[in-house]
Amino acid sequence: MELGLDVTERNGYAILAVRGEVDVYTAPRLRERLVELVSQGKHQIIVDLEGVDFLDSTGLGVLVGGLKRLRSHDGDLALVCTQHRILKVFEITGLTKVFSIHDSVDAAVGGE
Amino acid sequence: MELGLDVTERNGYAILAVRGEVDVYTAPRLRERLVELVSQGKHQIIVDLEGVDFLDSTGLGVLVGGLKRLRSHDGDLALVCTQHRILKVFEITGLTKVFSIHDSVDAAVGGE
Amino acid sequence: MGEAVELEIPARPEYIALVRLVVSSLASGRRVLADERVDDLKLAVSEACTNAIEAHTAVDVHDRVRVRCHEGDDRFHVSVDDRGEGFDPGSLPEHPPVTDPERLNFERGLGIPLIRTLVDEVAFDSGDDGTSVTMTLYCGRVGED
Amino acid sequence: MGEAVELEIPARPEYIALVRLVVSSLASGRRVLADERVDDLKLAVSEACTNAIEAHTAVDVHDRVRVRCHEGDDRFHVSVDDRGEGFDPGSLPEHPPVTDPERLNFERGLGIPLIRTLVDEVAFDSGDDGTSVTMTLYCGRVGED
Ligand SMILES: Nc1ncnc2c1ncn2[C@@H]1O[C@H](COP(=O)(O)OP(=O)(O)O)[C@@H](O)[C@H]1O
Ligand SMILES: Nc1ncnc2c1ncn2[C@@H]1O[C@H](COP(=O)(O)OP(=O)(O)O)[C@@H](O)[C@H]1O
Repeated sequence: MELGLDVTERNGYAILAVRGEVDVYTAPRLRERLVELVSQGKHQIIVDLEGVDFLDSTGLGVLVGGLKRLRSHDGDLALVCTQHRILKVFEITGLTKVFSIHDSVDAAVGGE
Repeated sequence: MELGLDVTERNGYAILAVRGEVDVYTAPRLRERLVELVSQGKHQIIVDLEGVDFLDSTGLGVLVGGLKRLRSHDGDLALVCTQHRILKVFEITGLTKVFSIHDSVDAAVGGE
Repeated sequence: MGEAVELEIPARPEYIALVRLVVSSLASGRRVLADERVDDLKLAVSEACTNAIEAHTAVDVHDRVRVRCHEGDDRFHVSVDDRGEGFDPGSLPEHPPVTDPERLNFERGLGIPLIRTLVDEVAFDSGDDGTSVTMTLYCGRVGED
Repeated sequence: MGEAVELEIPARPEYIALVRLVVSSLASGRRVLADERVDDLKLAVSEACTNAIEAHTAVDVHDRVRVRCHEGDDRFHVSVDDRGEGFDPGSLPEHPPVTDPERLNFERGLGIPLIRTLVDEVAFDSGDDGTSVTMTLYCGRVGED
Protein backbone atom coordinates (compact mmCIF):
# COMPACT_ATOMS: atom_id res chain seq x y z
CA MET A 1 0.00 0.00 0.00
CA GLU A 2 1.40 3.31 -1.08
CA LEU A 3 1.20 6.50 0.93
CA GLY A 4 1.88 9.62 -1.11
CA LEU A 5 3.81 12.32 0.74
CA ASP A 6 4.68 15.40 -1.33
CA VAL A 7 6.21 18.53 0.13
CA THR A 8 6.01 21.96 -1.45
CA GLU A 9 6.77 25.39 0.03
CA ARG A 10 4.74 28.60 -0.08
CA ASN A 11 4.97 31.86 1.88
CA GLY A 12 7.24 30.25 4.43
CA TYR A 13 4.90 27.31 4.94
CA ALA A 14 5.83 23.71 4.24
CA ILE A 15 2.83 22.03 2.67
CA LEU A 16 2.71 18.26 3.07
CA ALA A 17 0.15 16.70 0.73
CA VAL A 18 -0.86 13.22 1.85
CA ARG A 19 -2.44 10.72 -0.54
CA GLY A 20 -3.83 7.27 0.19
CA GLU A 21 -4.78 5.44 3.35
CA VAL A 22 -3.31 6.45 6.69
CA ASP A 23 -3.48 3.56 9.12
CA VAL A 24 -1.22 1.77 11.60
CA TYR A 25 0.79 0.37 8.69
CA THR A 26 1.41 3.61 6.81
CA ALA A 27 1.27 6.20 9.64
CA PRO A 28 4.94 5.67 10.62
CA ARG A 29 5.95 7.09 7.23
CA LEU A 30 3.86 10.18 7.85
CA ARG A 31 5.45 10.57 11.30
CA GLU A 32 8.97 10.26 9.85
CA ARG A 33 8.25 12.85 7.21
CA LEU A 34 6.93 15.31 9.80
CA VAL A 35 9.91 14.75 12.11
CA GLU A 36 12.23 15.29 9.15
CA LEU A 37 10.56 18.57 8.21
CA VAL A 38 10.77 19.86 11.78
CA SER A 39 14.43 18.91 12.00
CA GLN A 40 15.00 20.87 8.77
CA GLY A 41 13.70 23.92 10.58
CA LYS A 42 10.20 23.96 9.04
CA HIS A 43 8.04 25.10 11.90
CA GLN A 44 4.94 26.16 9.99
CA ILE A 45 3.50 23.06 8.45
CA ILE A 46 0.25 22.56 6.61
CA VAL A 47 -0.88 18.99 6.17
CA ASP A 48 -3.19 18.70 3.16
CA LEU A 49 -5.55 15.77 3.73
CA GLU A 50 -7.64 16.24 0.58
CA GLY A 51 -6.08 13.19 -1.09
CA VAL A 52 -6.60 10.93 1.93
CA ASP A 53 -9.10 8.09 1.48
CA PHE A 54 -8.92 6.74 4.99
CA LEU A 55 -7.55 7.99 8.31
CA ASP A 56 -7.54 6.00 11.52
CA SER A 57 -6.67 6.82 15.15
CA THR A 58 -2.98 6.12 14.54
CA GLY A 59 -3.02 8.82 11.88
CA LEU A 60 -4.74 11.21 14.28
CA GLY A 61 -2.09 10.39 16.88
CA VAL A 62 0.70 11.22 14.43
CA LEU A 63 -0.91 14.59 13.66
CA VAL A 64 -1.35 15.36 17.38
CA GLY A 65 2.28 14.39 17.95
CA GLY A 66 3.35 16.68 15.09
CA LEU A 67 1.36 19.59 16.47
CA LYS A 68 2.90 19.10 19.91
CA ARG A 69 6.40 19.01 18.47
CA LEU A 70 5.80 22.17 16.45
CA ARG A 71 4.24 24.05 19.36
CA SER A 72 7.41 23.35 21.35
CA HIS A 73 9.23 25.23 18.58
CA ASP A 74 6.64 28.02 18.63
CA GLY A 75 5.40 26.68 15.32
CA ASP A 76 2.07 25.30 14.17
CA LEU A 77 0.56 22.43 12.26
CA ALA A 78 -2.63 23.30 10.37
CA LEU A 79 -4.80 21.00 8.28
CA VAL A 80 -6.60 21.25 4.96
CA CYS A 81 -9.67 19.05 4.83
CA THR A 82 -13.14 19.33 3.32
CA GLN A 83 -13.98 15.63 3.03
CA HIS A 84 -16.89 14.81 5.27
CA ARG A 85 -15.75 11.30 6.13
CA ILE A 86 -12.33 12.51 7.26
CA LEU A 87 -13.65 15.58 9.13
CA LYS A 88 -16.02 13.27 10.97
CA VAL A 89 -13.08 11.48 12.61
CA PHE A 90 -11.74 14.79 13.93
CA GLU A 91 -15.18 15.74 15.18
CA ILE A 92 -15.84 12.51 17.05
CA THR A 93 -12.51 12.74 18.84
CA GLY A 94 -12.89 16.44 19.64
CA LEU A 95 -9.77 17.25 17.64
CA THR A 96 -11.52 19.89 15.56
CA LYS A 97 -10.91 22.07 18.64
CA VAL A 98 -7.20 21.24 18.71
CA PHE A 99 -6.31 21.81 15.05
CA SER A 100 -7.09 24.71 12.79
CA ILE A 101 -8.74 23.09 9.79
CA HIS A 102 -9.02 24.96 6.49
CA ASP A 103 -10.99 24.50 3.29
CA SER A 104 -8.00 24.91 0.98
CA VAL A 105 -4.26 25.37 0.99
CA ASP A 106 -4.87 28.99 -0.08
CA ALA A 107 -6.99 29.60 2.99
CA ALA A 108 -4.44 27.89 5.25
CA VAL A 109 -1.56 29.93 3.85
CA GLY A 110 -3.60 33.10 4.05
CA GLY A 111 -4.16 32.26 7.68
CA GLU A 112 -7.95 32.33 7.43
CA MET B 1 -22.91 -7.13 -8.11
CA GLU B 2 -24.46 -5.39 -11.05
CA LEU B 3 -24.35 -6.66 -14.61
CA GLY B 4 -25.17 -3.99 -17.17
CA LEU B 5 -27.15 -5.26 -20.17
CA ASP B 6 -28.19 -2.61 -22.68
CA VAL B 7 -29.78 -3.39 -26.00
CA THR B 8 -29.74 -1.08 -29.01
CA GLU B 9 -30.58 -1.79 -32.64
CA ARG B 10 -28.69 -0.95 -35.80
CA ASN B 11 -28.98 -2.13 -39.41
CA GLY B 12 -31.14 -5.02 -38.33
CA TYR B 13 -28.67 -6.13 -35.66
CA ALA B 14 -29.50 -6.24 -31.98
CA ILE B 15 -26.46 -5.00 -30.07
CA LEU B 16 -26.21 -6.20 -26.49
CA ALA B 17 -23.65 -4.18 -24.53
CA VAL B 18 -22.49 -6.01 -21.41
CA ARG B 19 -20.89 -4.18 -18.50
CA GLY B 20 -19.36 -5.60 -15.33
CA GLU B 21 -18.27 -9.07 -14.28
CA VAL B 22 -19.71 -12.14 -15.96
CA ASP B 23 -19.38 -15.15 -13.68
CA VAL B 24 -21.51 -18.03 -12.42
CA TYR B 25 -23.54 -15.54 -10.36
CA THR B 26 -24.30 -13.03 -13.10
CA ALA B 27 -24.19 -15.22 -16.25
CA PRO B 28 -27.81 -16.41 -15.84
CA ARG B 29 -28.94 -12.82 -16.43
CA LEU B 30 -26.95 -12.69 -19.66
CA ARG B 31 -28.47 -16.01 -20.73
CA GLU B 32 -32.02 -14.78 -20.02
CA ARG B 33 -31.46 -11.61 -21.98
CA LEU B 34 -30.16 -13.56 -24.99
CA VAL B 35 -33.06 -16.00 -24.87
CA GLU B 36 -35.46 -13.08 -24.66
CA LEU B 37 -33.93 -11.40 -27.71
CA VAL B 38 -34.11 -14.60 -29.73
CA SER B 39 -37.73 -15.14 -28.76
CA GLN B 40 -38.45 -11.56 -29.93
CA GLY B 41 -37.20 -12.63 -33.34
CA LYS B 42 -33.75 -11.01 -33.14
CA HIS B 43 -31.57 -13.49 -34.97
CA GLN B 44 -28.56 -11.28 -35.68
CA ILE B 45 -27.06 -10.43 -32.33
CA ILE B 46 -23.81 -8.63 -31.55
CA VAL B 47 -22.58 -8.96 -27.99
CA ASP B 48 -20.33 -6.02 -27.12
CA LEU B 49 -17.85 -7.13 -24.45
CA GLU B 50 -15.84 -3.89 -24.28
CA GLY B 51 -17.34 -3.00 -20.89
CA VAL B 52 -16.68 -6.41 -19.36
CA ASP B 53 -14.08 -6.53 -16.57
CA PHE B 54 -14.15 -10.24 -16.03
CA LEU B 55 -15.47 -13.26 -17.95
CA ASP B 56 -15.34 -16.83 -16.72
CA SER B 57 -16.16 -20.22 -18.27
CA THR B 58 -19.82 -19.89 -17.35
CA GLY B 59 -19.93 -16.68 -19.39
CA LEU B 60 -18.24 -18.46 -22.32
CA GLY B 61 -20.81 -21.24 -22.01
CA VAL B 62 -23.67 -18.78 -22.20
CA LEU B 63 -22.20 -17.23 -25.35
CA VAL B 64 -21.71 -20.67 -26.94
CA GLY B 65 -25.31 -21.54 -26.02
CA GLY B 66 -26.50 -18.29 -27.59
CA LEU B 67 -24.60 -18.94 -30.79
CA LYS B 68 -26.03 -22.45 -31.01
CA ARG B 69 -29.55 -21.17 -30.50
CA LEU B 70 -29.11 -18.48 -33.18
CA ARG B 71 -27.56 -20.88 -35.70
CA SER B 72 -30.65 -23.07 -35.35
CA HIS B 73 -32.62 -20.00 -36.52
CA ASP B 74 -30.11 -19.35 -39.33
CA GLY B 75 -28.91 -16.39 -37.33
CA ASP B 76 -25.55 -15.45 -35.83
CA LEU B 77 -23.98 -14.18 -32.63
CA ALA B 78 -20.88 -12.05 -33.15
CA LEU B 79 -18.67 -10.45 -30.53
CA VAL B 80 -16.97 -7.11 -30.09
CA CYS B 81 -13.83 -7.37 -28.00
CA THR B 82 -10.40 -5.73 -28.04
CA GLN B 83 -9.44 -6.23 -24.40
CA HIS B 84 -6.45 -8.50 -24.18
CA ARG B 85 -7.46 -10.16 -20.91
CA ILE B 86 -10.89 -11.09 -22.25
CA LEU B 87 -9.63 -12.20 -25.68
CA LYS B 88 -7.14 -14.43 -23.91
CA VAL B 89 -9.97 -16.51 -22.43
CA PHE B 90 -11.41 -17.12 -25.91
CA GLU B 91 -7.97 -18.00 -27.23
CA ILE B 92 -7.14 -20.53 -24.50
CA THR B 93 -10.44 -22.32 -25.04
CA GLY B 94 -10.17 -22.29 -28.83
CA LEU B 95 -13.37 -20.26 -29.08
CA THR B 96 -11.77 -17.59 -31.27
CA LYS B 97 -12.37 -20.14 -34.04
CA VAL B 98 -16.03 -20.50 -33.15
CA PHE B 99 -17.04 -16.83 -32.85
CA SER B 100 -16.42 -13.96 -35.20
CA ILE B 101 -14.78 -11.35 -33.01
CA HIS B 102 -14.66 -7.70 -34.11
CA ASP B 103 -12.75 -4.63 -33.02
CA SER B 104 -15.79 -2.38 -32.83
CA VAL B 105 -19.55 -2.39 -33.17
CA ASP B 106 -19.07 -0.54 -36.48
CA ALA B 107 -16.91 -3.34 -37.80
CA ALA B 108 -19.35 -5.98 -36.56
CA VAL B 109 -22.33 -4.26 -38.14
CA GLY B 110 -20.40 -3.70 -41.35
CA GLY B 111 -19.72 -7.42 -41.36
CA GLU B 112 -15.94 -7.06 -41.48
CA MET C 1 -22.98 -20.92 10.24
CA GLY C 2 -22.81 -21.26 6.47
CA GLU C 3 -23.93 -17.66 6.06
CA ALA C 4 -20.91 -15.92 7.55
CA VAL C 5 -17.77 -14.82 5.75
CA GLU C 6 -14.61 -15.42 7.71
CA LEU C 7 -11.23 -13.90 7.05
CA GLU C 8 -8.05 -14.79 8.92
CA ILE C 9 -5.02 -12.57 8.50
CA PRO C 10 -1.47 -12.72 9.78
CA ALA C 11 -1.20 -10.44 12.83
CA ARG C 12 0.64 -7.74 10.90
CA PRO C 13 -0.38 -4.17 10.14
CA GLU C 14 -0.06 -4.54 6.37
CA TYR C 15 -3.07 -6.87 6.27
CA ILE C 16 -5.57 -4.44 7.81
CA ALA C 17 -6.21 -2.78 4.45
CA LEU C 18 -7.42 -6.17 3.17
CA VAL C 19 -9.89 -6.42 6.05
CA ARG C 20 -11.23 -2.97 5.18
CA LEU C 21 -11.62 -4.05 1.55
CA VAL C 22 -13.58 -7.17 2.49
CA VAL C 23 -15.80 -5.42 5.03
CA SER C 24 -16.64 -2.55 2.74
CA SER C 25 -17.27 -4.87 -0.19
CA LEU C 26 -19.71 -6.96 1.87
CA ALA C 27 -21.35 -3.99 3.55
CA SER C 28 -21.84 -1.99 0.36
CA GLY C 29 -23.50 -5.05 -1.18
CA ARG C 30 -26.33 -4.27 1.26
CA ARG C 31 -28.33 -1.75 -0.68
CA VAL C 32 -29.81 -0.43 2.56
CA LEU C 33 -26.50 0.73 4.05
CA ALA C 34 -25.56 4.28 3.11
CA ASP C 35 -21.96 4.89 2.04
CA GLU C 36 -21.39 6.86 5.21
CA ARG C 37 -22.37 3.91 7.38
CA VAL C 38 -20.06 1.66 5.37
CA ASP C 39 -17.23 4.13 6.09
CA ASP C 40 -18.11 4.12 9.79
CA LEU C 41 -17.96 0.34 9.94
CA LYS C 42 -14.72 0.23 7.96
CA LEU C 43 -13.02 2.55 10.44
CA ALA C 44 -14.40 0.76 13.50
CA VAL C 45 -13.28 -2.64 12.20
CA SER C 46 -9.90 -1.22 11.25
CA GLU C 47 -9.42 0.08 14.82
CA ALA C 48 -10.42 -3.28 16.29
CA CYS C 49 -7.92 -5.04 14.01
CA THR C 50 -5.15 -2.64 15.00
CA ASN C 51 -5.80 -3.46 18.66
CA ALA C 52 -5.96 -7.21 17.99
CA ILE C 53 -2.66 -7.14 16.13
CA GLU C 54 -1.02 -5.09 18.89
CA ALA C 55 -2.38 -7.57 21.44
CA HIS C 56 -0.71 -10.46 19.59
CA THR C 57 2.54 -8.56 19.18
CA ALA C 58 2.58 -7.64 22.88
CA VAL C 59 2.64 -11.30 23.95
CA ASP C 60 4.52 -12.55 20.89
CA VAL C 61 1.65 -14.76 19.72
CA HIS C 62 1.89 -15.72 16.06
CA ASP C 63 -1.69 -16.79 15.54
CA ARG C 64 -3.79 -15.11 12.94
CA VAL C 65 -6.45 -12.56 13.74
CA ARG C 66 -9.94 -13.64 12.75
CA VAL C 67 -12.60 -11.38 11.28
CA ARG C 68 -16.12 -12.69 10.88
CA CYS C 69 -18.85 -10.87 8.94
CA HIS C 70 -22.38 -11.99 9.44
CA GLU C 71 -25.55 -10.59 7.93
CA GLY C 72 -28.65 -10.85 10.07
CA ASP C 73 -32.14 -9.86 8.97
CA ASP C 74 -31.67 -6.17 9.62
CA ARG C 75 -28.24 -6.19 11.21
CA PHE C 76 -24.73 -6.38 9.85
CA HIS C 77 -22.24 -7.82 12.37
CA VAL C 78 -18.47 -7.91 12.25
CA SER C 79 -16.41 -9.51 14.99
CA VAL C 80 -12.67 -9.34 15.41
CA ASP C 81 -11.09 -12.07 17.54
CA ASP C 82 -7.59 -12.23 18.91
CA ARG C 83 -5.60 -14.43 21.27
CA GLY C 84 -3.91 -11.70 23.21
CA GLU C 85 -3.99 -11.24 26.97
CA GLY C 86 -7.30 -9.40 27.08
CA PHE C 87 -8.15 -6.12 28.80
CA ASP C 88 -10.92 -4.41 30.69
CA PRO C 89 -12.75 -2.07 28.30
CA GLY C 90 -14.62 -0.56 31.26
CA SER C 91 -11.53 0.87 32.92
CA LEU C 92 -9.61 2.64 30.19
CA PRO C 93 -7.99 5.95 31.15
CA GLU C 94 -9.92 9.07 30.14
CA HIS C 95 -8.33 11.84 28.11
CA PRO C 96 -8.13 15.36 29.47
CA PRO C 97 -10.71 17.63 27.79
CA VAL C 98 -9.64 18.93 24.40
CA THR C 99 -9.37 22.47 25.75
CA ASP C 100 -6.65 21.39 28.20
CA PRO C 101 -3.11 21.90 26.79
CA GLU C 102 -2.31 18.50 28.33
CA ARG C 103 -4.50 16.96 25.61
CA LEU C 104 -1.53 17.08 23.28
CA ASN C 105 0.24 14.48 25.38
CA PHE C 106 -2.23 11.84 24.31
CA GLU C 107 -1.47 10.45 20.90
CA ARG C 108 -3.18 7.18 21.64
CA GLY C 109 -6.33 5.82 23.20
CA LEU C 110 -8.65 7.10 20.48
CA GLY C 111 -9.48 3.71 18.97
CA ILE C 112 -12.07 2.42 21.38
CA PRO C 113 -13.91 5.76 21.73
CA LEU C 114 -14.11 5.83 17.92
CA ILE C 115 -15.48 2.29 17.74
CA ARG C 116 -18.11 3.10 20.38
CA THR C 117 -19.26 6.17 18.45
CA LEU C 118 -19.18 4.76 14.93
CA VAL C 119 -21.24 1.59 15.25
CA ASP C 120 -24.74 1.09 16.60
CA GLU C 121 -23.71 -1.63 19.05
CA VAL C 122 -20.40 -2.92 20.27
CA ALA C 123 -19.71 -5.81 22.63
CA PHE C 124 -16.30 -6.59 24.11
CA ASP C 125 -15.77 -10.12 25.30
CA SER C 126 -12.30 -10.19 26.78
CA GLY C 127 -10.44 -12.69 28.93
CA ASP C 128 -7.01 -14.22 29.53
CA ASP C 129 -7.15 -16.14 26.28
CA GLY C 130 -8.14 -13.29 24.06
CA THR C 131 -10.64 -10.68 23.06
CA SER C 132 -13.62 -10.67 20.77
CA VAL C 133 -15.03 -7.33 19.67
CA THR C 134 -18.41 -7.54 17.95
CA MET C 135 -19.62 -4.47 16.09
CA THR C 136 -23.15 -4.15 14.76
CA LEU C 137 -24.80 -1.76 12.32
CA TYR C 138 -28.58 -1.52 12.01
CA CYS C 139 -29.59 -1.68 8.38
CA GLY C 140 -33.31 -1.12 8.32
CA ARG C 141 -35.09 -3.60 6.13
CA VAL C 142 -33.01 -5.55 3.68
CA GLY C 143 -34.00 -5.65 0.03
CA GLU C 144 -35.18 -8.94 -1.43
CA ASP C 145 -32.49 -11.23 -2.94
CA MET D 1 0.96 -20.91 9.42
CA GLY D 2 0.71 -17.32 10.56
CA GLU D 3 1.68 -16.10 7.10
CA ALA D 4 -1.35 -17.29 5.18
CA VAL D 5 -4.56 -15.40 4.58
CA GLU D 6 -7.66 -17.55 4.82
CA LEU D 7 -11.10 -16.69 3.56
CA GLU D 8 -14.19 -18.81 4.13
CA ILE D 9 -17.30 -18.02 2.12
CA PRO D 10 -20.82 -19.42 2.10
CA ALA D 11 -21.08 -21.90 -0.79
CA ARG D 12 -23.07 -19.49 -2.95
CA PRO D 13 -22.17 -17.93 -6.30
CA GLU D 14 -22.58 -14.34 -5.10
CA TYR D 15 -19.49 -14.67 -2.90
CA ILE D 16 -17.03 -15.56 -5.68
CA ALA D 17 -16.55 -11.89 -6.56
CA LEU D 18 -15.26 -11.35 -3.01
CA VAL D 19 -12.71 -14.13 -3.47
CA ARG D 20 -11.50 -12.49 -6.67
CA LEU D 21 -11.17 -9.18 -4.85
CA VAL D 22 -9.08 -10.70 -2.05
CA VAL D 23 -6.86 -12.73 -4.38
CA SER D 24 -6.18 -9.84 -6.70
CA SER D 25 -5.53 -7.46 -3.82
CA LEU D 26 -2.98 -9.85 -2.29
CA ALA D 27 -1.40 -10.81 -5.59
CA SER D 28 -1.06 -7.25 -6.84
CA GLY D 29 0.68 -6.35 -3.59
CA ARG D 30 3.55 -8.47 -4.96
CA ARG D 31 5.39 -5.97 -7.08
CA VAL D 32 6.91 -8.81 -9.10
CA LEU D 33 3.61 -10.10 -10.46
CA ALA D 34 2.51 -8.45 -13.70
CA ASP D 35 -1.13 -7.38 -13.95
CA GLU D 36 -1.69 -10.05 -16.55
CA ARG D 37 -0.56 -12.79 -14.17
CA VAL D 38 -2.85 -11.39 -11.47
CA ASP D 39 -5.74 -11.65 -13.96
CA ASP D 40 -4.75 -15.23 -14.78
CA LEU D 41 -4.77 -16.20 -11.12
CA LYS D 42 -8.04 -14.40 -10.50
CA LEU D 43 -9.77 -16.36 -13.26
CA ALA D 44 -8.26 -19.70 -12.22
CA VAL D 45 -9.30 -19.19 -8.59
CA SER D 46 -12.74 -18.07 -9.67
CA GLU D 47 -13.18 -21.28 -11.71
CA ALA D 48 -12.04 -23.42 -8.79
CA CYS D 49 -14.53 -21.66 -6.49
CA THR D 50 -17.35 -22.19 -8.99
CA ASN D 51 -16.59 -25.91 -9.01
CA ALA D 52 -16.31 -26.05 -5.21
CA ILE D 53 -19.67 -24.34 -4.77
CA GLU D 54 -21.29 -26.64 -7.33
CA ALA D 55 -19.79 -29.63 -5.52
CA HIS D 56 -21.41 -28.51 -2.24
CA THR D 57 -24.72 -27.80 -3.91
CA ALA D 58 -24.70 -31.22 -5.62
CA VAL D 59 -24.60 -33.06 -2.29
CA ASP D 60 -26.51 -30.41 -0.34
CA VAL D 61 -23.61 -29.67 1.99
CA HIS D 62 -23.91 -26.31 3.74
CA ASP D 63 -20.29 -25.91 4.79
CA ARG D 64 -18.34 -22.93 3.66
CA VAL D 65 -15.73 -23.09 0.93
CA ARG D 66 -12.24 -22.23 2.12
CA VAL D 67 -9.69 -20.22 0.15
CA ARG D 68 -6.15 -20.01 1.43
CA CYS D 69 -3.53 -17.63 0.02
CA HIS D 70 0.04 -18.24 0.90
CA GLU D 71 3.13 -16.37 -0.23
CA GLY D 72 6.29 -18.41 -0.54
CA ASP D 73 9.70 -17.00 -1.37
CA ASP D 74 9.11 -16.89 -5.08
CA ARG D 75 5.73 -18.55 -5.31
CA PHE D 76 2.21 -17.36 -4.74
CA HIS D 77 -0.16 -20.21 -3.82
CA VAL D 78 -3.93 -20.23 -3.60
CA SER D 79 -5.86 -23.31 -2.59
CA VAL D 80 -9.60 -23.81 -2.74
CA ASP D 81 -11.03 -26.54 -0.50
CA ASP D 82 -14.49 -28.02 -0.56
CA ARG D 83 -16.33 -30.87 1.14
CA GLY D 84 -18.08 -32.21 -1.92
CA GLU D 85 -17.92 -35.78 -3.20
CA GLY D 86 -14.67 -35.39 -5.10
CA PHE D 87 -13.90 -36.31 -8.70
CA ASP D 88 -11.14 -37.68 -10.87
CA PRO D 89 -9.45 -34.80 -12.67
CA GLY D 90 -7.56 -37.30 -14.83
CA SER D 91 -10.65 -38.69 -16.52
CA LEU D 92 -12.70 -35.72 -17.59
CA PRO D 93 -14.40 -35.96 -21.00
CA GLU D 94 -12.61 -34.22 -23.85
CA HIS D 95 -14.35 -31.71 -26.06
CA PRO D 96 -14.64 -32.24 -29.79
CA PRO D 97 -12.19 -30.06 -31.70
CA VAL D 98 -13.38 -26.50 -32.21
CA THR D 99 -13.73 -27.04 -35.94
CA ASP D 100 -16.36 -29.74 -35.35
CA PRO D 101 -19.93 -28.37 -35.44
CA GLU D 102 -20.58 -30.65 -32.45
CA ARG D 103 -18.42 -28.28 -30.42
CA LEU D 104 -21.45 -26.06 -29.92
CA ASN D 105 -23.10 -28.72 -27.81
CA PHE D 106 -20.55 -28.19 -25.05
CA GLU D 107 -21.33 -25.19 -22.92
CA ARG D 108 -19.51 -26.59 -19.94
CA GLY D 109 -16.27 -28.28 -19.05
CA LEU D 110 -14.06 -25.28 -19.77
CA GLY D 111 -13.14 -24.51 -16.16
CA ILE D 112 -10.45 -27.08 -15.51
CA PRO D 113 -8.72 -26.63 -18.89
CA LEU D 114 -8.62 -22.89 -18.13
CA ILE D 115 -7.14 -23.46 -14.67
CA ARG D 116 -4.46 -25.77 -16.11
CA THR D 117 -3.47 -23.19 -18.72
CA LEU D 118 -3.58 -20.06 -16.58
CA VAL D 119 -1.41 -21.00 -13.61
CA ASP D 120 2.14 -22.32 -13.49
CA GLU D 121 1.26 -25.33 -11.37
CA VAL D 122 -1.97 -26.91 -10.28
CA ALA D 123 -2.52 -29.85 -7.96
CA PHE D 124 -5.86 -31.58 -7.44
CA ASP D 125 -6.24 -33.52 -4.23
CA SER D 126 -9.67 -35.10 -4.39
CA GLY D 127 -11.38 -37.81 -2.39
CA ASP D 128 -14.73 -38.84 -0.93
CA ASP D 129 -14.60 -36.10 1.66
CA GLY D 130 -13.78 -33.25 -0.66
CA THR D 131 -11.40 -31.63 -3.06
CA SER D 132 -8.48 -29.29 -2.64
CA VAL D 133 -7.21 -27.45 -5.70
CA THR D 134 -3.86 -25.71 -5.20
CA MET D 135 -2.81 -23.20 -7.82
CA THR D 136 0.66 -21.70 -7.94
CA LEU D 137 2.18 -18.78 -9.77
CA TYR D 138 5.94 -18.31 -10.06
CA CYS D 139 6.87 -14.77 -9.12
CA GLY D 140 10.56 -14.48 -9.75
CA ARG D 141 12.41 -12.82 -6.89
CA VAL D 142 10.29 -10.93 -4.41
CA GLY D 143 11.12 -7.33 -3.60
CA GLU D 144 12.36 -6.49 -0.12
CA ASP D 145 9.69 -5.49 2.46
N1 LIG E 1 -7.92 -6.52 21.65
C1 LIG E 1 -7.26 -6.02 22.71
N2 LIG E 1 -6.50 -6.82 23.48
C2 LIG E 1 -5.82 -6.31 24.53
N3 LIG E 1 -5.85 -5.01 24.90
C3 LIG E 1 -6.60 -4.16 24.16
C4 LIG E 1 -7.35 -4.60 23.06
N4 LIG E 1 -8.00 -3.55 22.54
C5 LIG E 1 -7.68 -2.49 23.30
N5 LIG E 1 -6.83 -2.84 24.29
C6 LIG E 1 -6.26 -1.96 25.34
O1 LIG E 1 -7.02 -0.77 25.38
C7 LIG E 1 -6.18 0.35 25.15
C8 LIG E 1 -6.92 1.47 24.44
O2 LIG E 1 -7.19 1.07 23.08
P1 LIG E 1 -7.52 2.17 22.02
O3 LIG E 1 -8.60 3.05 22.53
O4 LIG E 1 -7.80 1.47 20.73
O5 LIG E 1 -6.22 3.05 21.88
P2 LIG E 1 -4.73 2.65 21.51
O6 LIG E 1 -4.77 1.33 20.80
O7 LIG E 1 -4.27 3.77 20.66
O8 LIG E 1 -4.00 2.58 22.82
C9 LIG E 1 -5.00 -0.19 24.38
O9 LIG E 1 -3.84 0.58 24.58
C10 LIG E 1 -4.84 -1.59 25.00
O10 LIG E 1 -4.13 -1.51 26.22
N1 LIG F 1 -14.27 -29.44 -6.71
C1 LIG F 1 -14.92 -30.37 -7.43
N2 LIG F 1 -15.65 -31.34 -6.80
C2 LIG F 1 -16.32 -32.28 -7.51
N3 LIG F 1 -16.31 -32.34 -8.85
C3 LIG F 1 -15.62 -31.42 -9.53
C4 LIG F 1 -14.89 -30.39 -8.87
N4 LIG F 1 -14.27 -29.63 -9.81
C5 LIG F 1 -14.62 -30.16 -11.01
N5 LIG F 1 -15.42 -31.24 -10.85
C6 LIG F 1 -16.01 -32.07 -11.92
O1 LIG F 1 -15.31 -31.84 -13.11
C7 LIG F 1 -16.19 -31.40 -14.15
C8 LIG F 1 -15.48 -30.42 -15.08
O2 LIG F 1 -15.23 -29.20 -14.41
P1 LIG F 1 -14.97 -27.87 -15.26
O3 LIG F 1 -13.91 -28.16 -16.26
O4 LIG F 1 -14.69 -26.76 -14.31
O5 LIG F 1 -16.31 -27.60 -16.05
P2 LIG F 1 -17.79 -27.37 -15.54
O6 LIG F 1 -17.71 -26.97 -14.10
O7 LIG F 1 -18.29 -26.31 -16.45
O8 LIG F 1 -18.48 -28.69 -15.73
C9 LIG F 1 -17.38 -30.81 -13.41
O9 LIG F 1 -18.55 -30.85 -14.17
C10 LIG F 1 -17.46 -31.72 -12.20
O10 LIG F 1 -18.14 -32.90 -12.49
